[in-house]
Amino acid sequence: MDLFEYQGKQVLARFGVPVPEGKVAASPAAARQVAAKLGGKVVVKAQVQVGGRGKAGGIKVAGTPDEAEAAARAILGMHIKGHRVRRVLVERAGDIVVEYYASFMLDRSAKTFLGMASAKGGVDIEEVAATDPGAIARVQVDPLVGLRPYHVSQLMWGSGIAPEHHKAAGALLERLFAAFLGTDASLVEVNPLVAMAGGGVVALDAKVSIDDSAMFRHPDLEAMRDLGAMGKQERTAKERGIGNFVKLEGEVGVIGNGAGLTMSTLDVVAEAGGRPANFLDIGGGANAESMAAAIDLVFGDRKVRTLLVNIFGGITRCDLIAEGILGALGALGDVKKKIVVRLDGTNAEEGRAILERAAHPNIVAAGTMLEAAQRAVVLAGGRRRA
Amino acid sequence: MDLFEYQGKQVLARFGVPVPEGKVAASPAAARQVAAKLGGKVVVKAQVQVGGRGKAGGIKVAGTPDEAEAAARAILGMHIKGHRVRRVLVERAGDIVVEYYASFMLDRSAKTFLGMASAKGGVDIEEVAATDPGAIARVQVDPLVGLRPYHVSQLMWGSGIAPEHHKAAGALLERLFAAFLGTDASLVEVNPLVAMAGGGVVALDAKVSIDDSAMFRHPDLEAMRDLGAMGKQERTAKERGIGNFVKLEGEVGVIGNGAGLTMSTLDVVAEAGGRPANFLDIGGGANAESMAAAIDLVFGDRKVRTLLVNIFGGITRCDLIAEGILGALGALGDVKKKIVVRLDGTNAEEGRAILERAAHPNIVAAGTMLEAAQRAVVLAGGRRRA
Amino acid sequence: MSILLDSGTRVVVQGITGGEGTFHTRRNIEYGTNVVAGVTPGKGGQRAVDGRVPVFNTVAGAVEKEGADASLVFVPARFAADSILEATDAGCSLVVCVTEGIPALDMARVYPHVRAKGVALVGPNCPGLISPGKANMGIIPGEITGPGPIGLLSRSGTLTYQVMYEMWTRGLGQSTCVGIGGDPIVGSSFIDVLERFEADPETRVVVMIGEIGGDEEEKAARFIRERMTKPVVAYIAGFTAPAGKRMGHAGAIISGSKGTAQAKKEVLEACGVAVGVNPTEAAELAIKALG
Amino acid sequence: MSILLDSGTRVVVQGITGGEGTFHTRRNIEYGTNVVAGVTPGKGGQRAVDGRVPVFNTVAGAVEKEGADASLVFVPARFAADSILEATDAGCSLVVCVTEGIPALDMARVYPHVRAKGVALVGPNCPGLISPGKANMGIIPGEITGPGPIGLLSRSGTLTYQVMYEMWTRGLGQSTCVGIGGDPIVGSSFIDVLERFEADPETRVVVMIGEIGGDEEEKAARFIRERMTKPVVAYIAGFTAPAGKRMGHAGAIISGSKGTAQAKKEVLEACGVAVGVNPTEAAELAIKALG
Repeated sequence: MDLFEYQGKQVLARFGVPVPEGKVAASPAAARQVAAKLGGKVVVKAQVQVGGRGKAGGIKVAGTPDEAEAAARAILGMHIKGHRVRRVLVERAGDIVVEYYASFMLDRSAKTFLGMASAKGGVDIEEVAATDPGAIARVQVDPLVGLRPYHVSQLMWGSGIAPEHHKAAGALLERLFAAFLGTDASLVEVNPLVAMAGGGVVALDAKVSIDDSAMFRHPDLEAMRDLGAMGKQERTAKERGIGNFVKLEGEVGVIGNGAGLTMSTLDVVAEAGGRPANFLDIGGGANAESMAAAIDLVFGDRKVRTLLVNIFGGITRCDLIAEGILGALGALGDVKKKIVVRLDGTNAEEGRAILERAAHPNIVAAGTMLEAAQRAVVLAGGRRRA
Repeated sequence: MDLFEYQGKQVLARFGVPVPEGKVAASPAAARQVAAKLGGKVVVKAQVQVGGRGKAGGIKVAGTPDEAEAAARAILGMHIKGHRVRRVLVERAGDIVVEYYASFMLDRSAKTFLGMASAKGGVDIEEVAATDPGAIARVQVDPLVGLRPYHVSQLMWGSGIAPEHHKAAGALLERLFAAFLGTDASLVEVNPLVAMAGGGVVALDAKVSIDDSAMFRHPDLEAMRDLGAMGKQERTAKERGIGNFVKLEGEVGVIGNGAGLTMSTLDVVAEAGGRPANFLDIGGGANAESMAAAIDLVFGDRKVRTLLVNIFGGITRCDLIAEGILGALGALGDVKKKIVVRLDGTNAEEGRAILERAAHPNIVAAGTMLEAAQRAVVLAGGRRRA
Repeated sequence: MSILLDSGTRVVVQGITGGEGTFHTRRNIEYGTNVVAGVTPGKGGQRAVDGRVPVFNTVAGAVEKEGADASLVFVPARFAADSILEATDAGCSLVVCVTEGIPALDMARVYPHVRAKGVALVGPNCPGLISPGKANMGIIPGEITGPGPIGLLSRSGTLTYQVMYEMWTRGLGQSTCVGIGGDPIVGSSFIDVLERFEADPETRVVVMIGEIGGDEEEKAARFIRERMTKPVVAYIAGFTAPAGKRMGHAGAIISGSKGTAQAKKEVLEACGVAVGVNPTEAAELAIKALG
Repeated sequence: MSILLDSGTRVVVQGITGGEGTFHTRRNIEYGTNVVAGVTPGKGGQRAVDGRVPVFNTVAGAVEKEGADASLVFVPARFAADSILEATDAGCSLVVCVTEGIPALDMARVYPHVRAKGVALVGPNCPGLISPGKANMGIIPGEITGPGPIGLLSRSGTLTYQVMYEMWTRGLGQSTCVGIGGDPIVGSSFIDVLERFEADPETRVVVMIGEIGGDEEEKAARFIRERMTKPVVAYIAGFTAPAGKRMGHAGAIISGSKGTAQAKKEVLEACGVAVGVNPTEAAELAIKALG
């Protein structure tokens, strides 16, 4: 789960990371109020989970509450790379001496933690990594050893951060790491980490991603989840607990069990010349109810012309899947759309027999995954490869 | 540094380990006061750093403040295995259902932490280990992994502790481990750990040894150091920072540099038929002042007839040692006792030359360690091997 | 000799008295797996799975009394990391963790300890492993495969079954099939398993099933080029996955340009690995590689 | 080839600008040791020890720029554990820590990490090691020994010098002399070093110097019986030490009956190791063992 900047800063502040004074606002009037309360020059920043908002006009400096209100009015409702701006963060503006970069993340490849720092902050760090890799200091932090003074020292001396900022920036890094551990984050990133004219360093931006598997330890973070930022179908899937759903742009609905098999199903649909309308992995142990809910969800997208159900039973029993499909069709009533069904694995013969007996006009049985994909594509209107 | 029971319990209580209500007292009157304040039945326990005080009469139950005062009067001033009782701990007595054992310690051999628990508590655990090793559950706790639920589970199920006490005893173990880490202990031992009639478990005794090297992190524990419990010479050595001193029973004083060499010197003195009066390792980097102070300390024991100084210079410079010896002899004035000196290693020739030039009547130069030991033994009155 | 697991392996099941634990242990036993013990704290002394398996309070007990040397973990996510450590310290040389949803931080702390102890950890969030005709540890359906010369390894669950099934319908069985799991941090990596297949005389061809995200496949590709003599065939899922969107388990996050299915395919092919465009073609490539 | 240290070893000194660091680095350089760098955070870019050694802010820097592969640690006790970890993670394969007084808890946390990384740690609270005629890392006086066929290992400091000196006055030098340190938790144990001496063609006889406390000597005795072909001679200090009293460093605590000098002597002799009653006899036994 990715946090918005204002949420990330709230969380980092709890662990002692210094952040600018400010508050989130959902309306121009609220932004004005925040600006008035802070007094002096403020920055109004679009809250979107995507980079490049500065270039897109999503960050504006305002000298007065009036200007802050105007800035918020201009920013709220903007679309930045497909993300609609629904909130702005209004913060006190300070005199920045220099911009640095700092982050901790889970390094999947090395199966450890990775800390990074750079004197080249305030710019796209992936670009720095590509053009000037030596400007980024990296240290692997063994999860059992934890962040130690020598890690911080290596990040400070290796990054080119000015020695006069080592103490403050080092302390910030220690707190940032505490936040990383304490929130079960997969990433905490501060870019830019700025040194201010008055002395001291501040996290001027914050990107925090929380491990979804650890949410049971963090009800406070779960409460920050912004379902409003999701699409309607995604939200429904999340709220009703219908597996893992991602909206796509095509007309062939896809339901599979297991992420890998479902991804592979998308691929064979594309290979057959169709375009998948969605990714929906109903997970292990799916049953009649969850199957019915999944079908309901996919057909909620009017662009869907055909549904492809691709199940390889392991824990999941194919007979229950078959019953779920029939149940869903009964509940949906007068559906014209066809469902291509391919069942294999645990209780596949029973499942196929159930469907055969039902002889439902909307159900098309397929013997293999490839055949199923081809049929679904044809039923959805044939090859559309651009 | 070993803590007294009452100190150990104070420390464990800070980490949430349940201990009986009580207070230390240095006089019968004070013991009476504590008993009166606690009300009801109390236990009066001798505070000595040695086992077997129960059998020696150092633990008495008292039903009234009068009885408590009488018990304290009987116990204070007792000698238990050579330790004089200077304080008693007066604690509320409870109804004990069963006695268990629990400890965490540094396992030098395995270079890790060792946790132990047993349903056979309240008795000498070394005896249990010898006669019924299966009654003691042991788990190694990797210092980087720390104490985890499975360790506690193994200690509970492996020890024979009754399942109805697992939860409370397990929680106590977790806190005991926190105390072990938090105090840089080399040992925390609770024997007995008792289950009470009213439910709950309590640490009825506590043995805590703190790593002297970690004392810089624990000024609060350093303040608990009881110099009064040491011998006079030991206390002087500690207070004046004169290396590592241990009082022994013989007549040949020994000063060496380095623990191994000094131990070896004791051995060769014994081999030559003498009895060492002390162990004094003046450590690396000894100089004229520390040498003079060391000689002063050893001659403080009237039983010492001769002093053997055995120095192998590494960091230590033998010329400074020679100057220290001459300086000490000058300051001590009219000393009749001889000092046998053997110098080798860094600046040994300079050191020997200094002594030769001084030609002090009390100084006897020896060429080798064995020769030095033989001379010292002869000068102290010859072979005394029993 | 199969890799990691064979009929001699003495398996203890952690969480054996839970619903999943009982169900899959029964299936594993019926397959022929030598399940010698189960562990559920507080149920020591009982017998589980229709009275067939003695239950212990601790893995140490199961190791001591029944000589267990491999553990299969069905414990709920918030306790599973602890269970892996317990099995490791009790002396199991193989630990298979099926559990899904273990926090990555927990696994990050488990991994270096397990590795230092030299234990082969498979998973978590994996279907387990099967040496067809010998033993099955986990949830892979045993009936869709049989013994044969193919070593199969995969980050995925059901997709693995699909590939096994594609092979089996063509008469092709496996020496061992290992689902390494799709979580951000898993125990055995592709390389760890490839190394074992290379050394395994029963394995003639290796089939590797990858997916988008991470760089496991790229690292494996270089390992194959430099260190393997046996032919390796691959299949990668996720060509149609949109960049930056999450697809199910955490192993499937695209991070920039690296980690795409296309990038993985290119690296694999550059290292001499034939990559099928779908599971069917992957199975057919494996047959071809057998010659 | 000596064990652990020879003239090719590229040494970085951590804490080089401190008093002890400067003093002993100078002595080590004068002995011929290849000291390529020093580390003191904040003094990177300067030169230490009479301008002879470039100083870096981090060990990683010294490794990168000067190819350091071994670190000698003279850092104060409260920072020394961190320094050992830093050298380990920077890629040094040998770390020698002279520092005395490091909390045991810190070392308990350092040891498993260092071990998992395969680094040879000598110390802490040790005099270091010397391969006479080649290189000297630490505080052992180089002038009391010379090259020869004896491998020497010891838990003690000055007692080691005593034994070296006893040998050298008899014309006997060493291949390498390793002071493993007397703290409760040290990196390399007797067994680790014995294993290297056994494999070292320059070493013909091994002399081991132990003392009361712990069970290092007993474990070493069993290792010698089972795994060593070269003769081993021992000396144990502390026969006269009273039970239960502490004698200097923490390595010298008697724990009950086990750990006494007498018990150690008996186990060693039962395992075929000749034990001298004093340093002189130990040296003479070594000459005899050379044949």
